[in-house]
Amino acid sequence: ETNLKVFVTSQGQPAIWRTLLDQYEARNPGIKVSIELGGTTSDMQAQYLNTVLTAKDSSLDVLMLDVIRPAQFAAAGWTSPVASDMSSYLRAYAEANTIDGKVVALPAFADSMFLYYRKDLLDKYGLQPPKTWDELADAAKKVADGEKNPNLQGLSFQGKAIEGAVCTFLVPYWSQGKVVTKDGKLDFDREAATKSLALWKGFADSGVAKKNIAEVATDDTRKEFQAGNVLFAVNWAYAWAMSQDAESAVVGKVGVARLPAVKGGEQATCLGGWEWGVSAFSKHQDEAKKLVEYLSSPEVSKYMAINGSLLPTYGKLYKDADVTKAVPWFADAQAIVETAKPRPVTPRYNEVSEAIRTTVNAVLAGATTPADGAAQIEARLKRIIR
Amino acid sequence: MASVSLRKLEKSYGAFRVVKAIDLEIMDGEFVVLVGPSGCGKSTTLRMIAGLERISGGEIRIGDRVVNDLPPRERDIAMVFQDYALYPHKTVRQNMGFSLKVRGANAADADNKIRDAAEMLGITHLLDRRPGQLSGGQRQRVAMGRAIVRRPQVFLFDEPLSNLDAKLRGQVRTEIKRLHQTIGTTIVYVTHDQVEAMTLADRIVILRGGDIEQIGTPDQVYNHPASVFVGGFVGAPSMNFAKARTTQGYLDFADGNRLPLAGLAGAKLSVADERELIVGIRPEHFMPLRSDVGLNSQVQVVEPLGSDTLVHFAVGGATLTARLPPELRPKAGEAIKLGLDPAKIHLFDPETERALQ
Amino acid sequence: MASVSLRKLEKSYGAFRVVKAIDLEIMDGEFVVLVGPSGCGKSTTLRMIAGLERISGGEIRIGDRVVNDLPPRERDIAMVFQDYALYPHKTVRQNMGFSLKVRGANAADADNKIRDAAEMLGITHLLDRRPGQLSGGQRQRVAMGRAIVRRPQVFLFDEPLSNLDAKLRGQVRTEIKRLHQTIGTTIVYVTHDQVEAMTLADRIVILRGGDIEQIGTPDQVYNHPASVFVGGFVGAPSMNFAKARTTQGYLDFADGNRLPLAGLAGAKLSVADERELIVGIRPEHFMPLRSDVGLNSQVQVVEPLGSDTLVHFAVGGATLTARLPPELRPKAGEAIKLGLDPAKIHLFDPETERALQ
Amino acid sequence: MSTAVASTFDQALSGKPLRAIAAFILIVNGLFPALWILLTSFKTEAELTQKPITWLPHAATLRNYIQAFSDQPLLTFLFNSFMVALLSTALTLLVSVLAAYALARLNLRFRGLIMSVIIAVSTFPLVTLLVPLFETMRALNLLNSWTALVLPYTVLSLPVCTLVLTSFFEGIPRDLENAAMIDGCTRFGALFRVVVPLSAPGVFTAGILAFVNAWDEFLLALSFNSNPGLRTLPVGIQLYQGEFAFPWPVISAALVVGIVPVAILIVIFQERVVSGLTTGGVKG
Amino acid sequence: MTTTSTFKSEADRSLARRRWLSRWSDPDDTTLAVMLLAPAAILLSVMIVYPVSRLIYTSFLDLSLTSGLPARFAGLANFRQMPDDPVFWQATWNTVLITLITVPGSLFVGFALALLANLPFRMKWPVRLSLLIPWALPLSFAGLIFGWFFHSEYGVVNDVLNRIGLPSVIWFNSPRLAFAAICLAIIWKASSFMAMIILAGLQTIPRSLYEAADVDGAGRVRQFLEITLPLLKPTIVVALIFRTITALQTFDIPYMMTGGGPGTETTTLAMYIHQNTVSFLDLGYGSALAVVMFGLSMLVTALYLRMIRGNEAAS
Ligand SMILES: Nc1ncnc2c1ncn2[C@@H]1O[C@H](COP(=O)(O)OP(=O)(O)OP(=O)(O)O)[C@@H](O)[C@H]1O
Ligand SMILES: Nc1ncnc2c1ncn2[C@@H]1O[C@H](COP(=O)(O)OP(=O)(O)OP(=O)(O)O)[C@@H](O)[C@H]1O
Ligand SMILES: [Mg+2]
Ligand SMILES: [Mg+2]
Repeated sequence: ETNLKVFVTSQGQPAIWRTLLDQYEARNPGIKVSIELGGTTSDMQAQYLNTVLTAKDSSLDVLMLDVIRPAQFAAAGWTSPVASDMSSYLRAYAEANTIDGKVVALPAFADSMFLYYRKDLLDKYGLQPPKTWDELADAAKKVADGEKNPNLQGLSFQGKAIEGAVCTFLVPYWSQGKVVTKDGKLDFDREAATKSLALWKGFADSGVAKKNIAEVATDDTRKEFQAGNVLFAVNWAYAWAMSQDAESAVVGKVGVARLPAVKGGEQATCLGGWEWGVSAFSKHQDEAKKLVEYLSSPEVSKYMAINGSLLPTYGKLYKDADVTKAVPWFADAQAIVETAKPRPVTPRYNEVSEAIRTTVNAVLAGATTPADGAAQIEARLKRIIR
Repeated sequence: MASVSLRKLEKSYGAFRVVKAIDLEIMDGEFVVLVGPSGCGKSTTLRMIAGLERISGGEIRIGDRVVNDLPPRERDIAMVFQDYALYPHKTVRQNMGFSLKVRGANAADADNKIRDAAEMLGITHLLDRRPGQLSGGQRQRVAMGRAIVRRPQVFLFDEPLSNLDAKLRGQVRTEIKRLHQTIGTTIVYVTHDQVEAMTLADRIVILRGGDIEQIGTPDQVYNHPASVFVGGFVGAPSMNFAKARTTQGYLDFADGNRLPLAGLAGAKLSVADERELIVGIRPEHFMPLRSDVGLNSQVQVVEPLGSDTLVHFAVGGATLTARLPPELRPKAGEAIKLGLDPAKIHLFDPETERALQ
Repeated sequence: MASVSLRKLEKSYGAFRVVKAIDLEIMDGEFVVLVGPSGCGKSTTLRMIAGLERISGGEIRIGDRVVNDLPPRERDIAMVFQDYALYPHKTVRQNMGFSLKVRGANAADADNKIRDAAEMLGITHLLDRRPGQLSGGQRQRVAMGRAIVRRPQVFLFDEPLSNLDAKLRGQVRTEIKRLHQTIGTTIVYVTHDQVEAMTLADRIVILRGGDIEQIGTPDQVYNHPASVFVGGFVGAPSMNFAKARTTQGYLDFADGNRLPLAGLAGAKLSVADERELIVGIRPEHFMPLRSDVGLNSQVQVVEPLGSDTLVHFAVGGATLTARLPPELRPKAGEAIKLGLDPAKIHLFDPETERALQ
Repeated sequence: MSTAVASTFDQALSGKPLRAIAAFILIVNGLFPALWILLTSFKTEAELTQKPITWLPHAATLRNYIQAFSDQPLLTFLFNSFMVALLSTALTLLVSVLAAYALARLNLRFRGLIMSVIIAVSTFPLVTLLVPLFETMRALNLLNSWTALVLPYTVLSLPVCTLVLTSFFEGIPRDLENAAMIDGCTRFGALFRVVVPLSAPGVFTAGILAFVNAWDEFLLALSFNSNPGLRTLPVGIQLYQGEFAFPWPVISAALVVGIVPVAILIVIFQERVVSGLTTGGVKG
Repeated sequence: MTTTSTFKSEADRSLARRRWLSRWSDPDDTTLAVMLLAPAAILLSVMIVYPVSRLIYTSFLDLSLTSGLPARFAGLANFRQMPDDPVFWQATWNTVLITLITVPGSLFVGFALALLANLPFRMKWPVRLSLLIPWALPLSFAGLIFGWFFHSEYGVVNDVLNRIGLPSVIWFNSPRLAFAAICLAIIWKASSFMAMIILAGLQTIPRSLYEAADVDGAGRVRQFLEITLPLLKPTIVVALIFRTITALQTFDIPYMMTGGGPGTETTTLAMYIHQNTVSFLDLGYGSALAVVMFGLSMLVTALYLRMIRGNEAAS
């Protein structure tokens, strides 16, 4: 009998995973799977996994990882590659999990950044969801002028030095058709970066966003939006369900759309989600790989979409009747998720992230100018990605 | 220098009244000695005068100020604490100099005063030690020194010499007396030593359970004790007491011993009176066989002190002690006849225990 | 019960020798009193016997065990500390019962012992208080009580009664004596009180600066002091000393006073000897005008003690003190003639300061 | 005149107004954040984003508490934290009392060196020791047990407790200990029956330090005890967060539940342990 | 004859047993010292010696887990890298500054609190509780709560400012204000530690010494300077040592309040170490930084210990 231990984030709805694992156990006699719950935030899990894996501990077999981590874990030699065909997954996940041609992890569920908007207010002023940031600013002004509600913000996004700020930076950057790395090499465009930073700073300065946007973290955006104080909000998928629950002030008034583009650019968004990896220190490599394949399978993805409201990692599932019946808004989500881009895939992603998020925060706080900020990011990235 | 007056001064700990509304006027420059049994409230009284103990009632005046609510440092007093209360982290010199330093005295001047006091107390060689490195008596002398370097309005001494040997005690006592005579500061002094009380005091105050039992000059207190308590308390060895009856011009003791009433100290007892009495006789007033007035008894215990011999014997159911010359050494069990001067006998009322006039 | 013997016992603090190779054999059941000036090493000696102070040299035996390296609790001693050392967090009862409890005594039994000791010391009503709520004398009695509830092999008492009044001290002294007589425990006792030393001791040990100056029975020590130091130290008021010369059968003082040599105490001085001497006279050996051998002088200070009168006067450049009956009250400045029994005069060699045989 | 002024001033300093002001400052300073958490724990999440902010909850609700207990096994967290903290406090006190006694009373030749080593131990940041400590615990086969936390917490608090106790023991008159030894105690007996009770404020302080150190610690608890049944409160409370969401009201409720036992403990101990101390033991 | 000899040998045996027992219960000073220090020594070496030596060893390795390369001995390379690392300087400077501000700050505040708490209140426990609660509030939550207090919109600090007619301040937009807020939070949290230790020290000073000083004419200030301070000195030094060490290790409060921002303006050395080891997995460099921090702490400790020893030499 083989005992496998799966590390799952507490936030990943372990109870539902458990039902799937029971099913797996039933199908594979001789395999017992137990769940080890990690902390709820990505940071806390990394904290724990880093300790355990640096110590080469073999107690965990399968790991649930934030989408930004597979590259780092693979480089550290903490995960074993899995042989798999990635073509049926959403393209971005194939990219995020393939390092140097090797598949190091398989997608568990998807996520991405959306533009949440107040359908009721846009309707009231006869506006469409904006396609560009300029449109968004105009719309915000119009609504603000009309509503005369000092508490109503035009736009809320993440300016605090958290992971979300990396996406904040990347979204307009990408929208200008630029990338951060190409074939593992740095390919940084300082001008686009300056523009991206200036865009956000401009929102703060012009009053579309709050003055204290540098203080805003993901959940602040969600809370304020949910309290009815925000017209447009940049946020992950989790905000949807919460915006529709009993405490929310905006039930039925919320729409989701793709994030706008910079003028002349294309709409882009940031990819989130979680992956399944096999611990390199697992004593049951083959069994673990098999389990991972199962957990990443369309069957499981669909089950989780229906029962756990988790975005599927397979494009086709977004149109699946069972899924759209259970979570109708997924139909709108597909287009968005499909255009999502993974954040730079590099083993030193944490350093990249650190360089970007602190600078975004500093620019929004007014401690640095967008141009200086862009230069700083470039300088630091040059040292990280050679 | 200042007078100290206590008016209806009270102190209670919870329901326990330690000092019971005492009245005491101490004149400017007077040397008052407080005596009384252990626990009678002597230290408490001193501490109230010093301002260390909140008073529960009454009034304290120093000079013409009511000081009830004044903190100790504004009362301008110096005090020797019964438990010394030396500063453990300061040297002897610093301990003694602290009050001067605090009052901003000139350093050289302070040093002189410390040196003088240390010399007087024989602790000059200890000036740089800390209290932890001193013997008990040395600590006490430092505590004493700390008080006398100052020239306060009032000195409060709480058994300042109890840990010193007789010789040193005699010396320091003389010095204190001289100090008092030169600077004339008011002094309130607690002691258990009879010699200190008798030689130093202008007046002695006898406390008993928080009450004043008698106030008087040493002479008054010794020779005219107001009560059995005072008689028994002042003087060492203590005054002897025995019950007796007056009958037909005699004092009759239960065991048949009798003394003629005539000549008894201020005895305003008429021969006809027939009453119970307490008779008080000081040990030093017994004389071996030299008077026709005498008591017959048997020696119980003999204690040779060198300078004297104490002989204990029973009369009228009580054990009496006689202080006899050292060369007399009767044996226990021997019969003894002791004379005494009738004029030296004290008489007390058996009920009130107060002296009969 | 056990003997205690100190052999070449030494104690130094750094370079400072506090106890200098003393030898002392205390017999089983003996009551030895240590006296000596403040700081001479009495407490240190007791503490070494107790095992509280590491000894710097020599040997201590209790019974027939060398206890040099034995911890205090295995020496089976009880001690009263000069500074009391009461446990501030325990009540009086717990303080007294602690040693019994530690040694696993039966609770009821312990309670009886505590009650007995408390009664003897008059602190029964204080049993539930803590040391902080007691007067100085009460604390001292608790410290005493803590020692005597036990029946150890040796009692060590360090000035156990110094904070008590004369009356109480007399009572407790008697109790200690009785205790010693009943249970016969060996006792080493430090005191400054002459009466305690004289009445309690089987032998008195006089320490001086870490050395033993004399060991002897109270009688020996008092009547045959081995040195000027002992003569001056034992007895209160102290023995008087004056320089004199022997000339032609007389003792000549510098101021012309002279005493006939004949009859002088054990005087093996031949009439022909002409030498310097120190003459020692105890205050109580002066008699007013009743002897033909006498000294003429002038009264300097008079101290009436009630039981006696102390008269200070000058002879041969020294100030002498006479203890006279209380009814004598000469005035300062008066001429005075005092007689004395030549047999009571002590003679010392002026160089060695030791008694002449 | 000047003395009169001085004495008025003095009375002001010793009298009731000062005490009232002092109490006010102390309580506001100390309790305000805790109070804020308490108030928050009765608010709804929406109320937190109201402007201007509210102090008292508009519609006080116990929902957060219900949620705190139902979402996570809060009692288990509490119990684990409590046991781990209690055990490590006991162990810390025992070990540091012994060590402190040695440092305070024995004339050790290498006293300075020993002190330095003890202090040095606490100067390494915990993060950097995490992995090797994990390996140590694994080697000792202690992972996922109370012991896995009790031991490191003890080590964590040991230096500060030892030094605090050392400075206290130095202040206890030696004669009290001497008296105990005469009364029949061994040195250990004297230590535990006299020195320790007399240093009650110090021992209490050291105990609180150790307890709180253990009560608060997060990193080791997170890494060494991954078994949910062994989670301690600080780790447990983090579980109320979502990946992004930070539900202040529920977390506040959990925090309140976490602080209350400590508060009760403190109150009990301070009344029992610290009050009994009085002076009057020795002359000096 | 026989009976006496048995008796004797029995006595001997019991004596021997007593001796053996007494060796354990009443050992000489050296043995006793060893016995007393042994538990601490064992615990410390098991729990600390191995980890610390691992740490020091690692600091000489080129060991970055993200590089995918095996560990390699690198000599002092990690240390040589520091001078060129601007974040290192910034973090070190911030750490030193935090130490310099919050150690005296918490000492003063803590001392004041302790003195206040030592006043004779009728009810002691509320005072005691308010002194202890800050200490009992987990560090990371203290950081969160203070971060929240200083929040420009929902923070109670700005609310109070508004109420007294002052404008809101965006605390975390300004490096200086953010730094000030952090220091305030640290002082708040740490002063309760100080106050606790000092209060305990205050309680052991015999009242009689104040009485004596009072009689000697010393006012409250004088008593404080001449009695309280000198007698508290050992306690204060202990508190200072540990406060300084913890200040040098400041992590949670800035981590939770500002995350080191804006930029790296409020990053501390401990945060940087944490970042390098836990986040960047550059174990070599992280360990080297830790060693530097350890050096810094030891330096400070040595200074303090000299203070203590100087004190001892004087007595
Ligand atoms: N720690 C120490 N360092 C240096 N000298 C000390 C120390 N402790 C005591 N002494 C000195 O040792 C001497 C003997 O002290 P001890 O306590 O034995 O005196 P004592 O005879 O009991 O005096 P007293 O009658 O005053 O109590 C004293 O002179 C004292 O100053
Ligand atoms: N804090 C307290 N609580 C209750 N009773 C107390 C307290 N302090 C002192 N007492 C009691 O008050 C009485 C008077 O004490 P005080 O110290 O004045 O006595 P004293 O006359 O100085 O005695 P001694 O000669 O023994 O020093 C004593 O019976 C003592 O037990
Ligand atoms: Mg008294
Ligand atoms: Mg002594």
